[in-house]
Amino acid sequence: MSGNLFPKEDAGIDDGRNIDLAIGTLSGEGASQLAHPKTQPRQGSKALWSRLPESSKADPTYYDWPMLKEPVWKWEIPLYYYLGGLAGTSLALAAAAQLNRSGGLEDLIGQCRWIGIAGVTAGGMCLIRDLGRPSLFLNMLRVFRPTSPMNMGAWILSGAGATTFTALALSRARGALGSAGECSGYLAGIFGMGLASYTGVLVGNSVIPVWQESRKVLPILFAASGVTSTASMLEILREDRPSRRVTYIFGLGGRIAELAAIKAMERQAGAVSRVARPLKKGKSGLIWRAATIVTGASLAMMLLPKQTRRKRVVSGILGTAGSLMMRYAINEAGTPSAQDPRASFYQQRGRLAAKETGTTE
Amino acid sequence: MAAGKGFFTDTTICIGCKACEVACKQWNQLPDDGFTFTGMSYDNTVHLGASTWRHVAFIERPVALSNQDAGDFSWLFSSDVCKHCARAGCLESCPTGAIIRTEFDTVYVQPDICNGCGYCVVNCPFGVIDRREDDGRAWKCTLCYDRLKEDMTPACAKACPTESIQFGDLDDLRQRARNRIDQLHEQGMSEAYLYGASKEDQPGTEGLNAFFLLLDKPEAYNLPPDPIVPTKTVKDAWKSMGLAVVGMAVTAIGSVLLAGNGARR
Amino acid sequence: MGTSFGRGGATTFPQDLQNSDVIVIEGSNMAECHPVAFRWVMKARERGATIIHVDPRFTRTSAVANMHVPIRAGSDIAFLGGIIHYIVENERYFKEYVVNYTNAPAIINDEFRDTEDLDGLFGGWEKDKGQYKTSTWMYKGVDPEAAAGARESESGNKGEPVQKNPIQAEHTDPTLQDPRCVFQILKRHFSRYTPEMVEEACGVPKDLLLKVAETLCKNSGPERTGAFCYAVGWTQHSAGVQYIRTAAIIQLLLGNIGRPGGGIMALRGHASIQGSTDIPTLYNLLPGYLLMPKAKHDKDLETYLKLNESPSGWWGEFPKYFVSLMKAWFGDAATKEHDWCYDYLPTLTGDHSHMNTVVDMADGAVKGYFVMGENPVVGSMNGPLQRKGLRALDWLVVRDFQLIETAEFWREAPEIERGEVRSEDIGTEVFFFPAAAHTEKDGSFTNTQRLLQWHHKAIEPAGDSRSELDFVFKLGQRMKALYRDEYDQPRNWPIRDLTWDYPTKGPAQEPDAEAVLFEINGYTVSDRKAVEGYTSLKDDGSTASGCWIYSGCYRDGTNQTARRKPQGEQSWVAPEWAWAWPHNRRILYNRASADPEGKPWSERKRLVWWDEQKGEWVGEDEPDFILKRPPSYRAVENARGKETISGVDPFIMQADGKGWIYVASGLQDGPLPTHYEPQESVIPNPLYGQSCNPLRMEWKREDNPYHRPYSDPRFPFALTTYRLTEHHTAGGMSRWLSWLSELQPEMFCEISPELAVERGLRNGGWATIRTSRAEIEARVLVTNRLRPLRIRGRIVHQIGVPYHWSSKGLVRGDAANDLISFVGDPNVSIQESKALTADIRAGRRSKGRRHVTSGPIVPEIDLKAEERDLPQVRHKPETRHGYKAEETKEGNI
Amino acid sequence: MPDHNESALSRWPVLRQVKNLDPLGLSNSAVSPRTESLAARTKKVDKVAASVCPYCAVGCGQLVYVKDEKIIDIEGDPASPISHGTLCPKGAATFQLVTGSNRVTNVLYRRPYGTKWETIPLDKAMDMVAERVKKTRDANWEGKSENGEPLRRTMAIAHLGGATLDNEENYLIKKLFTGLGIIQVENQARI
Repeated sequence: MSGNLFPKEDAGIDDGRNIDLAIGTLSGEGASQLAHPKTQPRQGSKALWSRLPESSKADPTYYDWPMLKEPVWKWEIPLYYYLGGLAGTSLALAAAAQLNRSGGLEDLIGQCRWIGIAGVTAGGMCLIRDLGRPSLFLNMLRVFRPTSPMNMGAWILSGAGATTFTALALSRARGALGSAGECSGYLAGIFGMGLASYTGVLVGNSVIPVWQESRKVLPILFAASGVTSTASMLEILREDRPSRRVTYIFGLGGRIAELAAIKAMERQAGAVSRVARPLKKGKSGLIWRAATIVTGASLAMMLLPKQTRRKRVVSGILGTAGSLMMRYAINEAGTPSAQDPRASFYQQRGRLAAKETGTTE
Repeated sequence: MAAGKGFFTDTTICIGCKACEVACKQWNQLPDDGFTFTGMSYDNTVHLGASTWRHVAFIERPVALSNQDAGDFSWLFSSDVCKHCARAGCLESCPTGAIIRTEFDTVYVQPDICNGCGYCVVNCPFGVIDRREDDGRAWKCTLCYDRLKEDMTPACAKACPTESIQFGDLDDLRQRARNRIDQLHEQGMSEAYLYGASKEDQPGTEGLNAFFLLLDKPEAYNLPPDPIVPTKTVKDAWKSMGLAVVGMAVTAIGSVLLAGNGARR
Repeated sequence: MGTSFGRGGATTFPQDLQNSDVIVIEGSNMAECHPVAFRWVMKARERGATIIHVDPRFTRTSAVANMHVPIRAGSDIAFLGGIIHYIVENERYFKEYVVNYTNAPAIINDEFRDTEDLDGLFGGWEKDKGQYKTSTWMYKGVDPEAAAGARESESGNKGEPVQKNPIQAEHTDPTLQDPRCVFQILKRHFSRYTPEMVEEACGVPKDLLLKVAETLCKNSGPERTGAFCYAVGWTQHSAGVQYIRTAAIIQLLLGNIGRPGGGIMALRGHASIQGSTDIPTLYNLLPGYLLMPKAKHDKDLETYLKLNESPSGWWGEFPKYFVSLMKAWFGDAATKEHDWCYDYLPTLTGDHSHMNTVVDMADGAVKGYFVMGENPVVGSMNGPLQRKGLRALDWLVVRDFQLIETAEFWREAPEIERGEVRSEDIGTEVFFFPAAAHTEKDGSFTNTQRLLQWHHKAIEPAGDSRSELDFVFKLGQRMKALYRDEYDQPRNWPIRDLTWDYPTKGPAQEPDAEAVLFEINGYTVSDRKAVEGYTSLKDDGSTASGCWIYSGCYRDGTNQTARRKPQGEQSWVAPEWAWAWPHNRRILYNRASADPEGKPWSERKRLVWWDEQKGEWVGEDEPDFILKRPPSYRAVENARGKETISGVDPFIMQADGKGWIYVASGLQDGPLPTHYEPQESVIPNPLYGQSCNPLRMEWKREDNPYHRPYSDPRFPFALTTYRLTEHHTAGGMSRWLSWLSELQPEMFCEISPELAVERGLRNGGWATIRTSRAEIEARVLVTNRLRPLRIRGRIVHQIGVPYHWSSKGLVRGDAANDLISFVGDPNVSIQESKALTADIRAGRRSKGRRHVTSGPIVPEIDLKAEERDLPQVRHKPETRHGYKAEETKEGNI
Repeated sequence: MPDHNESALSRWPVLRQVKNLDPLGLSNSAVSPRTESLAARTKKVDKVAASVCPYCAVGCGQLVYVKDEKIIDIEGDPASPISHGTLCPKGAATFQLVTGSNRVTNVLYRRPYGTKWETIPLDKAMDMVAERVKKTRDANWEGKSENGEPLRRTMAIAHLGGATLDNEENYLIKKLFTGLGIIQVENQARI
């Protein structure tokens, strides 16, 4: 077409409605929905169905089209899971270290709080970045809605941020202020534990089959991974003896727990094999397996006889990588899981059958 | 609070004309969803989404309908819409309060509040609500909240030429639906059943404000056979979280104490 | 419809379908093309009625019907003939109705020869002329010469005089036993339409036919009624009118006309297509189905009136309507002395219908062309030939909303894309005028049920957009101004005297549409008061009326078409909603809803009945009868005009007041419907030696090549075209709308899985469809909704192609009508686009070749090897450039 | 109903949750002022024009809502006995048909052998068309046939269109063109 000359150029932004505003008015509920000329809606890559378009009698789907919507979350969200886990666990460790006044852990406490505040800030930025309307991020604190793990998370994140900031600000203070700082530190620890584990609830509180089926393990996995993350970070950052010992025990526990949780999750999600498919196949399956291996390797590094700085750093890097990859894999697994209608159908049919036969999960 | 309002979509009298889709787009002034030929019978919009709030499914099947003399074949149509669940996953998961329950017992997304976190998207067991990427916010059927406020019928139900989409007070609709089922069963259409008409029918959502009369398995219509609102099962996760927190605390304190003791030793 | 019952309009209205006990939808995909009218079918189904859909494809209509009958496209007469066979053989007809209200008892001329006798031809075939001499078809005892061609309300009369004489049977046999009576002739005529034969011809299993026939019979009689719905699936055939006739015969036999839940519902595709026939933008008619004068016969007013006025029946009023029309058009100039300006009217010399115009255009005889609100390049057959015609014009005026394909034929077309034609070489001057939408003008549409509904202007048209009313009005003003100095020449007198003084209003000084409607309604000349209805019209020049059948639409000086009393506040007939012609009657011939004594046939099916006390007809609908004529009235000797209508003659527009099972006069191709194959068919006619309609209109031209009449090895499949709910005809009102375009975004074709395997086609992939006219590409939709039919032991595959797309708009695709040749029905010159042959291959088209510009698409085969059947030589429909079939090889490329 | 003058803070849903005893925040505490004042746009209009669907011949009733001389909505007319307020997809899209930005609103002219459109004023275009009609008519007038039969016509001008037009428009077309001696007047009924 040689130039769309005559349909008026001024009237012609192609917004999917194509209304000449001199003749008609756009004021409906969806009129403010922005639609740019060439962007297709999400899942707009409508796949061409190349088989006979006929539904099967025994195992029907709707042209294999996803029954659910894919998660919208991109890399910022798994990164936030990691950062939240790291920050939260660090705050928890800092609070725990506060208990051991004679352990020479002041530096560790400080560092943990700095990791905490950095993680909370960076994590928060990730969250905002991922929003469709970042300028409205404050709306997260508009209501207090306990049914929404994300809303709870927003309060937890804010709480963790506020208390950590206070604790850091008052870390050198004495007297009442010092106690307040101390107090804030403990509170930050509590918020931190929430921060490190609520994301598991957040992910489990969804209809994506692989996430929903794993909801019992996810908080534990995320908490364990948080422990691994913090330990790994400290392994990389710190060399002082007291820290090393704390980190070692903490890291060992975290890694063992994480690996156990990974296995538990595979089992749980695998109750209906179709549901667990994203953990086995495809990009998410690959990352998931890689995460397991890397975390395992990091554990192995720790168990090697002579612990050197280099080994610790390697173990820390592996632990961090494993933790990041695990979260990335889980986020990534949401997409194929949502895309596969049979995952939901089989999951739910299994549930119905179980209900019928009286066996509970 | 006014009486609960909803839709009863009787797919046995749907003729697949898509008037509901267009009437919805017209009233709400939504953009198109892309011009893509899908090869999926006569369905080229495929699913509900941010810009498609009514969607007609076309199901060709190698099975005859019991009231029809047309060989081993039938073609089903069904106009899908947001179900406005009694327990709504999107509503309960919405962190901003953008999603609310209205005085008509419907679920409404306030476009001035939504910040596009995308959490509702993974909390809808029907895959209804979606975020439009170029807009950034989540959108779905409002059950014409603006029209309900003026005591008007929602655009889709008003347009529906055969009254396959019926709008009204929920109690009344449910009664109508039950009568219809009885009538169809009497006529020998044993395959007809109600989907989501009550809490008993669908405990996972505690019943739908927009429910359906279907002729095949829900899966054939791309509907879940046993949807559960995540918040109904999330207790498990909160419990685990408690466990995790305890475990974490024990590990942290343990590490600190063990390390401290070790250091002194 | 006109020939069977007297008026060319649907006999009923959609709301009445809810009263039906059985509804047969055939030749229409009603749920898809008329969803809101289909609402009433669904209501009937909910009340327990049986819905039967007869269609080559399993469509959205079939999906909700109780029965789907897959049929080979183009074999409907054979199928319906099978039903007639069943009704007659099993004596299932509604005897009292048939004897009293139809011409079944009439005795026919002894010389009449049926297709039974002549293997597919009726008696009177004139080989040299290629047409019938219809005199032998006449009623016995009626002078065949004097009645040698009754008034036909449709077009295509090939030149026989059209005198209207008493076409009333002189002899009848109420026992229906006389071998020469219509009933026995009918019985004989359809004797070969046995279930076995139907199976062979239509591919419909015997049992299914019997089931349909039995369902129909079961649901007729005094207590029950059934309705037929059809659309262009019937009319767009080379025997289109006879398709409808076959259904009319069934409905008359079953006593389903004029009764609630009965009738024949014509479903039309455009907002005012009925209106554009009533007030015709058709060459052969004047408003109100008055005929245009014919050069050869209507030499002067006297002859014209004589040939048109019927001594019996309603057409006896003809002069009143004609004189009133002339008064409306030429005002004071129309006086008795000047023969009411009769000699201002141009005359016809043959068929001047659309297809002939286009052919003349391609041959350079037409210089200027107005196209208003249509897109013939996409919507008419053989698009390449249409474009060839446009290229040969001096000037073209297109009025539409946006630049449709017809407006841009010089810029965007397959032959331009292929480089075969260059814009620089096209000499046509093109004017594009933006049209005002219906929301931007006042006016009335006449819908499919003959209902005139007024739409009010909501806003002023933007920019230069104007209504057609404004355009034509101002063009008329300019013409008057341009000719002012040449009024001395008689040929300019019509322009001088044309009444053209409509009041104007609004910022654009647009003419007042109500003033035009007022003129259509008619008024008394002396005081310019609106007349009450057509019964008030006079032949003495004291009244004027632009369209007599619409007279009454401005009764009492108020716009009746704008009445909008809500449906909840009146009866289901809703007589106070808008205004229906004639005389606000909703169900035509509703006198037939009562028995001969004037009592309802049954309580359940009552509509109009005789009220002895009031001495008039009463009921839920406006009686379509002379209000105060009792059932007992019989015409006296020498009665004339409407005095001949007896109390038991429900079909008042027919000369004999009866429903015509047998059309003694008025049709070109036979008094009874006969199954002929389409111009291009997959099989030879299984019923007769004569394969195609011998009177079909052919254009044998280089630029309009035909396939073999049957079994053309190059084109082994049957093809049918159709519409979808989501688009509107040629797409001018849908392809530019995103909300509709997204629903059906691309041109596709539908084929069965079996054909897909045979030709290696994949669902969603591409296919090239080919005829000798063009090759187009389309996406493939493989579906069991299209079933291969088993016909005469072989498998016949059908290809379904919607025709909405073309090269412009938001969604595009090849135009299906490019595939189709010019062939027409002999009675009304409507194109045949619902059944032809084609080939289909996997993959995209090479480059969209069109025969007109690219030369032969497939290797020519020697068509002489299998000569087309009758007619072998005949004069083609006469135009000014009348040519013979065999002499038009010069049709240049 | 909370009054609209309350402060931003008192509109903070968390505080309203406390006030409304709405611990889960699922009922109306989270309602925004926009939502509270939401109303159907057809509530306040300048004019509602009764109309008829322009697509097929079923003739469904439509209501055209006008505000500030612009169309804001078109939907089915519940009063219509034919359609009871319903519409098919095409009818439901009428708003987009009549307000679409694809509509051309000026007269376009393509000169012979030209390769592009030009815009010209409406009046000038009308004059040009009228001149061409006259010229073509005069040059191609047929008074009598070879056999001396009266013809009184021109075969060089033809018309197509009418099925989508109003009766009044068809009437004027038929009247004017018959007056001019143009007989080839046709419409979609034949197609």
